[in-house]
Amino acid sequence: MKKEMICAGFGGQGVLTIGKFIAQAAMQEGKEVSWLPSYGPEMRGGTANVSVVVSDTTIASPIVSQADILVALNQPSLDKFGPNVRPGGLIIINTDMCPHGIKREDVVKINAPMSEIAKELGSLRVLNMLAIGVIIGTTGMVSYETIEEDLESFLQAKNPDLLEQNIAAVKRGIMIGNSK
Amino acid sequence: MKKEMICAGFGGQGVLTIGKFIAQAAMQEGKEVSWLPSYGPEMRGGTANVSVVVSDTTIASPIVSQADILVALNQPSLDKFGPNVRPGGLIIINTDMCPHGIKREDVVKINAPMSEIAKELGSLRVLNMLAIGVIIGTTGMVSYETIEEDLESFLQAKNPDLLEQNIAAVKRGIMIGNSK
Amino acid sequence: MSKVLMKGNEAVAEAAIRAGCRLYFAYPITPQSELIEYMAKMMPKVGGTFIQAESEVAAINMVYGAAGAGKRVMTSSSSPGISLKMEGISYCAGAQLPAVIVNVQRGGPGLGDIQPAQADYFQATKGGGHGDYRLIVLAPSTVQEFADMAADALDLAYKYRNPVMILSDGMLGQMMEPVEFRPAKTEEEVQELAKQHENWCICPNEDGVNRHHHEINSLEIDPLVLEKHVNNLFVKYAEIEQHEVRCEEYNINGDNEILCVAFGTASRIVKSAINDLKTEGKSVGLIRPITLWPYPYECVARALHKNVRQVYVFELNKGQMLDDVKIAVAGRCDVKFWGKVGGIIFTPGEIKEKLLECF
Amino acid sequence: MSKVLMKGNEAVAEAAIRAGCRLYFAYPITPQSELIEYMAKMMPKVGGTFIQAESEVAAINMVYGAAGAGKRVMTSSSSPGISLKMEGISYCAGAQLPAVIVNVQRGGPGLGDIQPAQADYFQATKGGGHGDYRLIVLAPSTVQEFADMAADALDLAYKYRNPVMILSDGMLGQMMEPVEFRPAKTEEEVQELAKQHENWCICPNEDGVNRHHHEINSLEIDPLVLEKHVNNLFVKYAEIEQHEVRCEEYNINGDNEILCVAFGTASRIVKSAINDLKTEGKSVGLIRPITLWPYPYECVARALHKNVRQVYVFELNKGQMLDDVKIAVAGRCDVKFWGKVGGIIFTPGEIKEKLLECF
Amino acid sequence: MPRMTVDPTYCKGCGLCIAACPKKIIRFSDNINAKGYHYAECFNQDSCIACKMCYVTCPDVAITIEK
Amino acid sequence: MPRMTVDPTYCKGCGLCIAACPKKIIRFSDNINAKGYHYAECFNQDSCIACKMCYVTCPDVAITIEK
Amino acid sequence: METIASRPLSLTKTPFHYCPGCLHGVAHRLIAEAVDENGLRNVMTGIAPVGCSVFAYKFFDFDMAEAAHGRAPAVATGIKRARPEMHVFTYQGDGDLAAIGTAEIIHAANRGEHISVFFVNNAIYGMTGGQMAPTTLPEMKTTTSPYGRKVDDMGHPIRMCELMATLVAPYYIERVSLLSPADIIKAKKAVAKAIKYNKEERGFTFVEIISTCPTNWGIDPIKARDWAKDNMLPFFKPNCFRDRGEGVE
Amino acid sequence: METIASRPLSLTKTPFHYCPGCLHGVAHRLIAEAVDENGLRNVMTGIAPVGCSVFAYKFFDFDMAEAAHGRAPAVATGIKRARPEMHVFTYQGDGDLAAIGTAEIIHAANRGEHISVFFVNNAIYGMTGGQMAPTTLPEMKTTTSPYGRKVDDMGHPIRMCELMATLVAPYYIERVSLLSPADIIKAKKAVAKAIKYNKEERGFTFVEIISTCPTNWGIDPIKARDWAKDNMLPFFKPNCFRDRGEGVE
Ligand SMILES: Cc1ncc(C[n+]2csc(CCOP(=O)(O)OP(=O)(O)O)c2C)c(N)n1
Ligand SMILES: Cc1ncc(C[n+]2csc(CCOP(=O)(O)OP(=O)(O)O)c2C)c(N)n1
Ligand code: SF4
Ligand code: SF4
Ligand code: SF4
Ligand code: SF4
Ligand code: SF4
Ligand code: SF4
Ligand SMILES: [Mg+2]
Ligand SMILES: [Mg+2]
Repeated sequence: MKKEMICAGFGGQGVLTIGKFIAQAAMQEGKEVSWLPSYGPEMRGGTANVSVVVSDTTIASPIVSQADILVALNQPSLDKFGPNVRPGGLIIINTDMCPHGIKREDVVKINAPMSEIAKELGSLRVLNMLAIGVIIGTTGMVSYETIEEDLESFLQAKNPDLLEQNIAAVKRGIMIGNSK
Repeated sequence: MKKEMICAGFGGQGVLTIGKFIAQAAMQEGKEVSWLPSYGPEMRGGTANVSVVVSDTTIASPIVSQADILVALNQPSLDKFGPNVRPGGLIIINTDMCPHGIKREDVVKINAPMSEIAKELGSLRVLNMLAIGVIIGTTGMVSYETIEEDLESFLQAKNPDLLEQNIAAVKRGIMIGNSK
Repeated sequence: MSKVLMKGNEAVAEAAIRAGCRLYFAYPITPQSELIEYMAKMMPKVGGTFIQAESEVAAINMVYGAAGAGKRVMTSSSSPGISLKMEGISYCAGAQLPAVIVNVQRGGPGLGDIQPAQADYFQATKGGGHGDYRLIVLAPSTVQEFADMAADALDLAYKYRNPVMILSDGMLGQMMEPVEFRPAKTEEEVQELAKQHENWCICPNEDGVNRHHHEINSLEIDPLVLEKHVNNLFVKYAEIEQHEVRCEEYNINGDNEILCVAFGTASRIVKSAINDLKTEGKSVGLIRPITLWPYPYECVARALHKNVRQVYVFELNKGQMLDDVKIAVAGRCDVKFWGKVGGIIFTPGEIKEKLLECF
Repeated sequence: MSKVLMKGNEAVAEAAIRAGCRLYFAYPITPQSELIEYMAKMMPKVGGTFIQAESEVAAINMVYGAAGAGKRVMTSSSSPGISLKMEGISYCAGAQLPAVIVNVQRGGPGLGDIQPAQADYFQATKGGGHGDYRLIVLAPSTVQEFADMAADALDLAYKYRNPVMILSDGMLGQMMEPVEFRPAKTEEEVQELAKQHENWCICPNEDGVNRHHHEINSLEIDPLVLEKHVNNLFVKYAEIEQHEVRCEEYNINGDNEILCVAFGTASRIVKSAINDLKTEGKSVGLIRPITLWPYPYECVARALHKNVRQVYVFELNKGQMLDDVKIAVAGRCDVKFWGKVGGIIFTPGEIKEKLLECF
Repeated sequence: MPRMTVDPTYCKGCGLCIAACPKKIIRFSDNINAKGYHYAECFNQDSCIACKMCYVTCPDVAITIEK
Repeated sequence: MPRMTVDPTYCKGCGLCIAACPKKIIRFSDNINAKGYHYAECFNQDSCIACKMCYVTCPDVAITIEK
Repeated sequence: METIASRPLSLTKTPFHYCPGCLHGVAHRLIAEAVDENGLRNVMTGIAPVGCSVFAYKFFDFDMAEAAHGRAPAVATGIKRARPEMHVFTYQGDGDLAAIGTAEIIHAANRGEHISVFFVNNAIYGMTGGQMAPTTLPEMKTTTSPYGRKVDDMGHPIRMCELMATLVAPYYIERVSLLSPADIIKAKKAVAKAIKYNKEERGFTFVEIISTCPTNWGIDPIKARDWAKDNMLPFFKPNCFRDRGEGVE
Repeated sequence: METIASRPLSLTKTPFHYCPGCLHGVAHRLIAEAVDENGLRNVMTGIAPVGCSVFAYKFFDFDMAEAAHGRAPAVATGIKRARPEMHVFTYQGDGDLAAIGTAEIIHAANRGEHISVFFVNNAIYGMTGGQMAPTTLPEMKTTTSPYGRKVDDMGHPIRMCELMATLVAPYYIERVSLLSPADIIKAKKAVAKAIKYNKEERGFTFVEIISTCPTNWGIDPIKARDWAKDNMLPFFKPNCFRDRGEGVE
């Protein structure tokens, strides 16, 4: 098994964290993983993306040129990485920020108004957790339990009040993922 | 024709100038020349020496490892470079500063109390001009006329008063050279 | 210890601290700043010293001092900052000081950009500074290896009293991979390490009257003495060449039709391409030099099995290690080069394409 | 013009001024200080600028500025000072600036000594600074050539908008030989030279409204742009490699049993030994690379006549150009090396002895 | 009558002009520009006194004042 | 009785001690040392008052004062 | 209708790449206006530093050079000496000028180079992500002083104007800030004076500009100004340290 | 008989390689005596600069390091931080400290490193043969200011004590001279104080020592002292700029 994923969006949307949680969980589940962020010019703003590879065997290249999974949180990201998804691959699209979608029929597309849903769940900040939910709901790349565990130990230290909200977001994401 | 010469002595004795005048004159007389000084640590004191090569043809190496001529103005210089004189070569020795001389029978030696003679001529400063005289008196490497000309144009600019004294020293040196 | 997911920049810092590094001097620069930031956070916790120096020049000279005092010390920077350290590195080499320098390479020349590159190979391996000297140069290709090399570099530096450079790049610095750390040295072990060097380093003279007069110095104004000193350095270098060459052989066997040579980040991409070609029944081998100096000339030569009809060097530069491969191959086979520059990392697909052209 | 007897350090300065160099920035160091002192004396006389910079780092960056303003400019130093310029040189290369740098090499590493050496060959030819770039490197072997190269370096630097290094050493800097200077450029010619560069350099905008916006810069934050930029640099370098390779063949012929390769000061000594052996009926040839980059690989290869059974490289270092000779020879012949270090110059006798061992 | 206009290609929605305006006639637009910022706009040109405080504070030189 | 001695291996004949001595009892020796310098010497130990001025000025730390 | 305030000609059309509310943009505008007002656009050249303002060469619409980190004063020296007919300024951050470039700024000032230096002090390394600068305040947290700047260990913030004022050559040294419209108007005067003196070849002019870095301080642009007013200005007091044109020594 | 003055133990037996009458030797002796008197010889280490005193590592009889030109304060920082139990000083010339090493000295001082700096100012580059130093006086001729130092072009001499005194951290800053026995006795007190404060870990101490270079000034040692008295002291005034131990700020 080897899964190559790209998560991309605006700077503040937390795409690096999406990748980190998936990679972390996969590692705990005994997989080989790599996490490679784009790092912009030595200043603020712009877009961000991260390449994550999860594999049963040693990962040679951490660079994802043909992705199995793309999480696109905004239109520029979808435009840029959409064409690099393998035929038969999966694209998770935040329709709120991707008004034009993408014209590809050879891939599975999950469209969801993720920004709206995140706001409903309490804050745009949980957008990334929602995305994680969608990813695991669709691909089963990692188990919900591992994510929950990591979220707990992560937020316990930093901000326990937010735990519930985040868990809810992951769960909601899983539902979206499962439903398609 | 190719002549390789080393002039050596204490820092203030003007050995570099001896070499420079000989090389300069030889160049004016149409020869190929090179002048290579020792340059000491980045500070004062100690000994100085210069290697001069005069040749009819291109000079490959300016380094004199086997000298035709050695001008030794003090004992350490004589000790250091004496053994490097070619058999049949010439050693000009300032006996005032070389109390122990050198034990070599396969070379021509010119012994003269050069410091004393220089003082007689008015100043220890003309020691180098005296040495130049001895060199040309013995070897005829360059002509007296060229040296005189150079001395004139050199001192004219710097210190015309000293010209006479210097010329006298060169002449006296030539006499010493010729006499041996 | 179990694995943790960590950035290369942080992993190498953590590993250095565990290996007993208690002094770190550096100046910020992308893409290595997480390294300095990690040190800023952790050094106070282990009673170590962290100084953000006023410049890279100052940093390497602080390293010179601390290494001269016999303590485990490290600095890091990225390409332009490393250039500024050239005089200091030459001094460390001349004075035989165990300095460890990490270069998280970015695109050059000049200010260039901040993306990963391998364009400082020449500088690292062929004396970017003046004079005859050598750095031991280690080239990691994974975060795990990057971390392990922190300890190895410190050990080698002290074993040979020679500066060691870890030549990584922005990709290795920025990416996260699982790392398993070696156990941390205890405070006593760290103290013990410093003691071992008190026969040459700057340290209190505990014998009272039998004072020692240790000198940390690279000046030998008498050419005969300097000659002897440099010759001694090269006796040491010969010893290092004999004992410390490291390289990885990947899919090397008698069937290889192409022999690739690549190091660090580039080698990972090449491996992907090789795996891919294998499934298509094509045999390509890879030599991955781990020590860039001493260079594994013999490994490359040995891997030139009879079926090899092309040697292919891939680097994230314009062909720098290429020189060393040519020296190793010595005309026995054609040597090709392909690379990308400016901070762009080639893809497995591109490498595969290049390799397919040779079949 | 008739010949004058002059020190290399002074001759190169005089020649540079005659060739239109009107700005010079440097920091004192032995054995190049006569160069800076000559400039201090003469620049005011020609209305030029002399600044003793606060450091070598400042000096090379002043050069960056002045070259960016399209004017003929030079700096000089000796080994440790040259190391400090590495970042700046990489910037000049990246920004394509016509800087001329003279290195009057001394013994290293570190503070080393102040006697002649050739131990900065690697640094000069293989990117002592970071990133993919090349300097044009000229290696004089006589004072005459040293002086001529000042003009050549300035011309080449502007022709290709690339930094040029003259790699000399303490012997060439300190020795006197007869020099014949090329005629000095007139003030109008000097003005004219600067005008030629006003299409890219920093200069007043005389067109009034049609302002120009010239940028002197080595930063390209977009990797695709930087890639293109570096590739363009290498197109230029390929052109230089095609047109500017220079080397001297000395006693090269079909009889040669040994082929020597040596540059600069070392080559003079080797020539003496070759002359000597000739009188003994032994045929030894010498390739003297004049451009160290672009390196005369083909000249070396071509000189490998059938009788040659040994290639012998002599350098005043531990074997740096040796790498390039090995690449040129590509296994067609055994390559030996012998050198002296620490500022000691080998003698013709020593070279002869080494050569005789091969007969 | 004075007129203050914000060029959305420059505005980054920092709000400094809003704080600076003595007449409090600047607000964030509901629209976003290409970079995703809610840019500033004057919602009451009539009250503008052309004091230029907004122009003076604007770090992105996005503002033009006419009179 | 005070005693001032100059160690010829250190003395470079700079003359600073001669200038410093209030009793003017230091002079250059007729002898030269290994480096060729006429080193300093005290020619009248009896007058020495051990004021140490010579020691204080000597840049080559060539002087010893005993009492 | 007449335009009474809009982008000065000496700025290109390229939008600044700075973070929202970053005052580098204000400093740029002040310089551009002064260049326009002095009619120097055809003979002006600026040196961009390494720092957030590294792209200044894209923003000013006249000839520009990008210098190595800290070396802008040396580059400016080279240009000014090569082309005395040009007018030259450097634009530098606090890391660039007061850390790695300490020697270059002091010696350019000491030589009295005929250049202007605009020194933007935001008490932090903006570009590289918020490391400690020489001007970082005591106890201030940055990514390389995560427990606050401990002055005993990491040193005190350096006051560059005061330090420069010990040198004989500089002609004009002033510290201003950009923390309110009124401050900006004062700053404008200082910047304009420096450029005017530059035009008149009076000598070395130095303007320190107290600024903010909302991003790395982790607060919004308005709070950043307040923080700077409360914390930076008491230590970095706005003041004219020297103005030979007006007899201030 | 009792020896009341002779070579201090902290000097090796190696004769200095300085020119006759060069006052570097006096400065060495003062430091050696202070180290002896404070009983620090077993825990003392000095950093030699690049300059005429480059061989200082041969002359002091305790552990020594030789630093790259100008970098002695950085090397000292490294040593002191690595071995806080050692006491560290640098010995630097005016080229070393005030030109190439400007950044290093200022930042070591600003961090308040617990080291002593002995700064020997002879207004010239001695070792390399008499080039202009940052401290060379106006109109003074050197090999790189052959027509005299023109202050408009080459800058004014830099007064390092005054410059250092703008920093908060330094504990003790004093300028002394070696131009007469009385001056030397005063200098001795300053050197001894710096070493004592060093022993007591009070902080950064800085002693500027006005010296001579008979060789490169081209005059004999006695005239050199007179020249320095007449020309250097009026500009480089001996003074205690700060002594926190005695309340001098
Ligand atoms: C030689 C070198 N060292 C370090 C860097 C990395 N670097 C880029 S900008 C910067 C600091 C910028 O801070 P400052 O000068 O305060 O400017 P700001 O970004 O705050 O405006 C550093 C350290 C570099 N590019 N080159
Ligand atoms: C990087 C570097 N630049 C230059 C030199 C050459 N150099 C040696 S000593 C010296 C100047 C010494 O002057 P100063 O510090 O005043 O000491 P002094 O000799 O006067 O005591 C210089 C420039 C060097 N060794 N290294
Ligand atoms: S010009 Fe003055 S009143 Fe008008 S919008 Fe701007 S700040 Fe408000
Ligand atoms: S100050 Fe400028 S950038 Fe900020 S909101 Fe107002 S117009 Fe926009
Ligand atoms: S101790 Fe005093 S009196 Fe005696 S010799 Fe020395 S200076 Fe003269
Ligand atoms: S002061 Fe010292 S070195 Fe000078 S003459 Fe007197 S004893 Fe000799
Ligand atoms: S990081 Fe700070 S200084 Fe840089 S652009 Fe952003 S706010 Fe401005
Ligand atoms: S050159 Fe000057 S400073 Fe150096 S030892 Fe001689 S007199 Fe002293
Ligand atoms: Mg800043
Ligand atoms: Mg000095």
